[in-house]
Amino acid sequence: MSNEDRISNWQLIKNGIFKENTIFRLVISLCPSIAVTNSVKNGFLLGVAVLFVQTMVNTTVAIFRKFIHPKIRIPIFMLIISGWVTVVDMVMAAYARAAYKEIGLYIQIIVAFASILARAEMFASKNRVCNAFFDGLGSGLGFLLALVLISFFRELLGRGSLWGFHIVQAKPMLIFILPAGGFLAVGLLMAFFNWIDMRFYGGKGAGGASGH
Amino acid sequence: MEAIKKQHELVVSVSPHLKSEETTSRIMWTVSLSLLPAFISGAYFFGPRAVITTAICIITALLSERAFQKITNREDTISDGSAFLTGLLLGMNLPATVPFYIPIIGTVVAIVITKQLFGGLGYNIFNPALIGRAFVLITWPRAMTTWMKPDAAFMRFDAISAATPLGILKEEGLAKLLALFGDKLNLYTELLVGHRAGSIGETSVIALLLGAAFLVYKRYISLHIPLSFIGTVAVIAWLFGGKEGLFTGDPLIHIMSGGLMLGAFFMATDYVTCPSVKKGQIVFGIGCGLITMLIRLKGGYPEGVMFAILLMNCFTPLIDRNLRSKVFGFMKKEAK
Amino acid sequence: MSLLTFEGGIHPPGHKELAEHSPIVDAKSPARAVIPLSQHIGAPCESIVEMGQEVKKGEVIGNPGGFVSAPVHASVSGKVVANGSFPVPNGRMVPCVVIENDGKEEWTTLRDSPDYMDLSPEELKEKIKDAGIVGLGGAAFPSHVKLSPPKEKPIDTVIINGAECEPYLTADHRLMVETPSDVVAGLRVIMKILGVEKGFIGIENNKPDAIEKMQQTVSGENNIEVKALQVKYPQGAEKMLIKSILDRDVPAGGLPMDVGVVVHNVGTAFAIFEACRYGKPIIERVVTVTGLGIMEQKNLRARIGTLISRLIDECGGFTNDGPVKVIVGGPMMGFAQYSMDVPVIKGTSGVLVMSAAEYTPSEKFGPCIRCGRCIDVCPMGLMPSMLSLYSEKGHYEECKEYNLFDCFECGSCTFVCPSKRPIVQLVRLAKSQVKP
Amino acid sequence: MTAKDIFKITANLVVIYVVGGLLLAFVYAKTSPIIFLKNKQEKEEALQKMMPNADKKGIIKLGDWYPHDKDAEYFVAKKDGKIIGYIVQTFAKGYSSYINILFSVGTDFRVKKIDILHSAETPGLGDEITLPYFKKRFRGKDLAHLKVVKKPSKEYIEAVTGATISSRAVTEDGVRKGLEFLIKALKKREVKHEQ
Repeated sequence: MSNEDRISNWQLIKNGIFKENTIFRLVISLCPSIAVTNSVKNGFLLGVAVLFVQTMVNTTVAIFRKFIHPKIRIPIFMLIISGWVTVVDMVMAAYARAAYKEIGLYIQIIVAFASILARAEMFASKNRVCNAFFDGLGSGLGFLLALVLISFFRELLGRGSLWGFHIVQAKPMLIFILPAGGFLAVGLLMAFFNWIDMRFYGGKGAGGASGH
Repeated sequence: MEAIKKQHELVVSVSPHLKSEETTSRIMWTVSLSLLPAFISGAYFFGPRAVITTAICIITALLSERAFQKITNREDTISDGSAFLTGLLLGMNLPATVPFYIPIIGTVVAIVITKQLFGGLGYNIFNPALIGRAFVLITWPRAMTTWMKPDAAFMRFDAISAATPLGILKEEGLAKLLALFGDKLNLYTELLVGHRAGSIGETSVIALLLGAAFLVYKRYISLHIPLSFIGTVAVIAWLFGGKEGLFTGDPLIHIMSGGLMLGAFFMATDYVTCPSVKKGQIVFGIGCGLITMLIRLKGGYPEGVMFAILLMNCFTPLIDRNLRSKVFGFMKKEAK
Repeated sequence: MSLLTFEGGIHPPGHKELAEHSPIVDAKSPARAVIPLSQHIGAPCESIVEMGQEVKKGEVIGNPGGFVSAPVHASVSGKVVANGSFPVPNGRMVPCVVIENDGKEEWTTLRDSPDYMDLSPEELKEKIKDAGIVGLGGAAFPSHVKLSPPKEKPIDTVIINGAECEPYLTADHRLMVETPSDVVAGLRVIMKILGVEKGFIGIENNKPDAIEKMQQTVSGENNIEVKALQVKYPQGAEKMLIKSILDRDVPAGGLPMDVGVVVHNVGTAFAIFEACRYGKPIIERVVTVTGLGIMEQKNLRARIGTLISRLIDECGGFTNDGPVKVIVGGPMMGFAQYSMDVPVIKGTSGVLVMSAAEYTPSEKFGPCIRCGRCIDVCPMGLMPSMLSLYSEKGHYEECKEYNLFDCFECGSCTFVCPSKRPIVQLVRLAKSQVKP
Repeated sequence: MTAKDIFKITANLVVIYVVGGLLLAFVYAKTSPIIFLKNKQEKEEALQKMMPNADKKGIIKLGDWYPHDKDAEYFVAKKDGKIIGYIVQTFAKGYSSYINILFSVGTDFRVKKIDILHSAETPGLGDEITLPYFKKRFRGKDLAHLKVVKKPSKEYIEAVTGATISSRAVTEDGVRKGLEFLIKALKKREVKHEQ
C-alpha cells in the first residue's frame, strides 16, 4: 500500500463520518435512527451491527464487482446484504444473548437500510476492495456515531439515564423516548450539523435545502 | 411652479394610498384582551397558582422570542404581540398546579421550535401554543393530567386534585358525574360558570363566550370554524355519546366541558394555521370536531381538542390548495 | 328599495363631504396647455401641427393612430410652442403638444345638430369618434370602440356608471346633480347607437341628491331605471357594477359585452351628449380638487392640458401644514406625483392633496399572517395572499395558478392587509414577469 | 440480451448462492445448537423464577391455550411429586400493545407472582406495569380481588397513576382471565381423569 493510498483511506473514513454522514448529511435510513435510539445501549449495539454489515458488504461487493453482471447487480447486492445480516443475527443469538434480547428485533431490518445498499451501489461497486473496505468502515462509523448521538440525547432527556444508569434526578422529558421525540432529536441534531457546516465550512446545508 | 416642488417634499408611492388602520399587532393585542374574562375566571377558581403559571408562560414567550431573534440577527418583533398571545394561550391551557419548569419548557418549544425555527410569525405550520402544550403533555403526562379542584379561595396555594368532567365521564360514566354535581341542571350551571377541574382558561364557558363574542363583533374571527367545530362535536356526541345506543348522548356536556370552547374560538381560528377560505374553514372545523370526538369516545385520552386542531393544522395547506375561493366569473366561463 | 351589491369589497373612509357640495366652476384657461398625444388606451396619436402654428379651440392636433385610439384636440386657442416629451400623471414621459394661450378663446367650427336623435347610429358614432371621447372614469378606453361591439355579441343593456366609489372624488356626483338631463341624453344616444331597449344608471347610495335628481329626470320613462347601490369600493368597477345591477357574471378574462352589457361613465355620457348635440370635442373635463392638504376643495371644469399646479393655485394653494402626497386620480387607484407640472388629461378625475392627517405611511411591511381578509374583500374572488407570497418569493409562474391576470388592481387587499403588505405592487411585479 | 449475458447472469447467481449458502450453512451449523440450548435454558429459568421452590425439572407443561388468538402455555409445578401450584402464560390487550404475562398461583389459586415478558405500553406511563411496585400488588389476590381500583387499596389492585388502561389490561384481561381459564381447564382434566 502506497503512502497516498493510506491518506485517501483515512479521507474515506472521515468522509463517512462527517461529510457524508448517512443520517445527518445524506438524510437516509431515518427509520432505524428513530426506532432504536431510545437508549444509548440499543443505539450503540445496532450501530455496531450496521458497522459490521456495512464493512463486510462493501468488501464483498468490491471483491465481486467485476464479476457481477450490471443487469442484476441490485438483487445480488441485496443477497449479499441479507447474507451478512443473517450471519450477524445468528452469531448474536448464539453468543450475545443479552444484546440480542435488546435489539434482536431490529437486526433483521438492517437488510432494508437504504444506507447499506446506497454505499454498495455508490461506492463499493466501483472501487477497489481496500477502498471499499475503508469506505464501509467510514460510513458504518458515521452511522454508529449518529445513532449514539441521537440516543445519547434521547436517553438523557427522555429517561434521565445513560446506558441504563440513572444520572439525572429531575423528571425526565418523556417525549424524547417516544417516536415524536425521535424526530425532534434527529431534526435538531441535523440542524446543528448543518449549522456547523454553514458556519465553519461555508456549506449550504443538507437535505431538502435546495433552493431558498 | 418650481417653488412648489422645492417647498414640499412629496411622498411618492404606488396605489392604493389609503390603508386600513388594522395592524397585526392590534389584532394580536385585541385577541389577548378578549381572553381576559376567561383568564380572570381561571384566576378566581384556581387561585394565585393560575396567575403565576400564566405569567411564567408570557414572560418566557417574550424572552425566548427576543433571545432567538437576537441570536439569529432577526428583527425584534416582540411588540407585535404574537409572542404574548402564544404565551397567554399556552398558560391558559395548562393545569394551575403544574411545576414551574413545565410552562417554561412548553413555551420555549412553542416559540423557538414551532414558530421561529419555521420562519417566525406567519410561517409556522402548527399552532405554537398547542404544540407547546402537546409537548409538555406527552413529556410529563402525570403532572399535566393532575387537575386542581376549583376553589374560590383566592389566596390558597395548596390544592386538592380532582378529575375533569370529561375524565369522569370516560372512566366512570355519566351516573358518577351526575352524582358529583347533583342533578343535570346543576352540572350545566357549574360547567357554564366554570366551577370545575380543568386547565386555567378552559373552564368558564360564559367568560370564553364573552371574549369570543367580542372578537366576532370586531370581525377578528368568523364563525365558520367555531360553529362547524362545535356543531360536529354536538352531533357526534348526541349520536354516539350515549351508553344506551344511538341518539342518547348528551351533547351539552361535551360542548361545555374540556377545552372545546377555548379551542374552537381561540385556537382553531388562529389565522396562520387555519385555512383562509371560508369553505376550507368549514371543512377544517368539521375535521376538528370529528377527530375530537373520535379521541374523546374511542381514544386513550379523555380530551381530544388539542390533538384534533394540531392534526387539522397538517391538512390546512391541502385544504387551502384544493378549496380555493370562487374566482369571479370563472364558473360561467367553464360552463360555456 | 333594497341596495344592490356584489361580494367582497371594502369600506374605506369616503371623505366625499369635502367637495360634494361645491358646484362645478370653470377653471381659468391656462396660459399654456400641455396636451399629451396619448391620453387613452391604445395607439398614440400622431401630431399634425407644427411649431408656431396657430390653432383654435377644438381643433384636431393629433390624429388617431389606429382603430383603438382617439383624436386629440386643442383645448385653448393660440400658438404651438413646443412639441416634445413631458411627464404625465402616470409617471411616464409622453409626446405632448404645448400651446401658448392667446386668450382669445376662439372656437373652431363645430357641427351643431339640434336634431341629433334623428341621426343614424353610424353618424352618431362618427361624431363621438371625432370628438375624441374616451372613458372619463379613468381607464380612458376609446368610447367609439366600446360602442362597436362585434355582431356575435348582442348588447341588450347599457349601464351608466355613477357609482364613483373612489373616496374623495365628486366630479361625477356634481355632474349628475347639476346636469342630469344631459347625462340622460347621453345615455339615450348610447342606447340608440347600440339599439338597446334597457338602460340603467347605477349610483352609490351616499349620493341621495344625485339619485333623486336622476330619478326625477327619467321619471315617466320605463326603459331607463336609476338603481341605488350599496356604498362599497370598488362598486364602480365594470364587472362589479354589472353584478350588482344585473346579477350577471362577466367571465374571467372577458369584457362586459360578453354578457350583453356596455358600461359608460357619467362623465362619458355627458361628453357623448355634448359631442352629438353640439359637436363639441373633449377639451375640458370636471376635475375634483380635494383633500385636507388644499385650502378650498372644488370641482373644477378644467381644460385638458392644464397643469395641476394651476388647479391647486386656483383652489387657494396648499394648506399651511403642506401636502404630504399629491395624487392624480382617486386614493385607491390614482398615481402619486413627484411634480406638480403634469397636465390634466382626459382620464383625470381628481387631484387629491393629502395632508399629514390623512396620510398613512407605507412603513415596512410584515409577514403574511394568513388572516384571509384580502380573500374576503377581493371583488374578483382571488387569493391575494397567495399571489403576494408567490410574487414575493419570485415564483411568478405559480401566480398564474391563482388567476393572476384576473386582478384589476383595485387595491382592496392592500387596504385591508393588517401586515401592510404591498399586495398590489407584488401583483403588478408578477404580471410584468410572466405572460398571460 | 445475448446468450453470453444469460450465461453470465446464471453463473453470477449460482456462484453467489453457493458462496452465500456455504457461509450461512457454516454459521448455522456452528450457532444453532447453542441458540436452541440457550433458548430452552432461558425458558426454564424464567419458569423456575416464577416458582422458586419447585423441583428442578418439576415444572411440566400441561397444555396450550389461545388468549387473543395467540399461542400461550400453562404449566404445573411440583415439589417432591406433589403439586404446589401452576404457572400460566397469557396475553392481555393493553393501551398500545398486547402484553405477554406470566403468572404463578398456588394450589389455593391465589396469585403468587407475575411477570411481564413483553409489552410496548407508553414509556413512562403504561410501561410502569413492568416495575416491581406494580407487580407486587398481585401477591395473594384471588379471582374476586383481581380488580382495578383508582384509589390506594390493599384489597384490590391499585392502578398505576395515569395508566388505568394498562393496569386494567394486566389485571382483568390478563391475569384474571388466565386464572379463570386455569380453573376451568383443571376441572376438565379432573373429569377426564375420573372417567
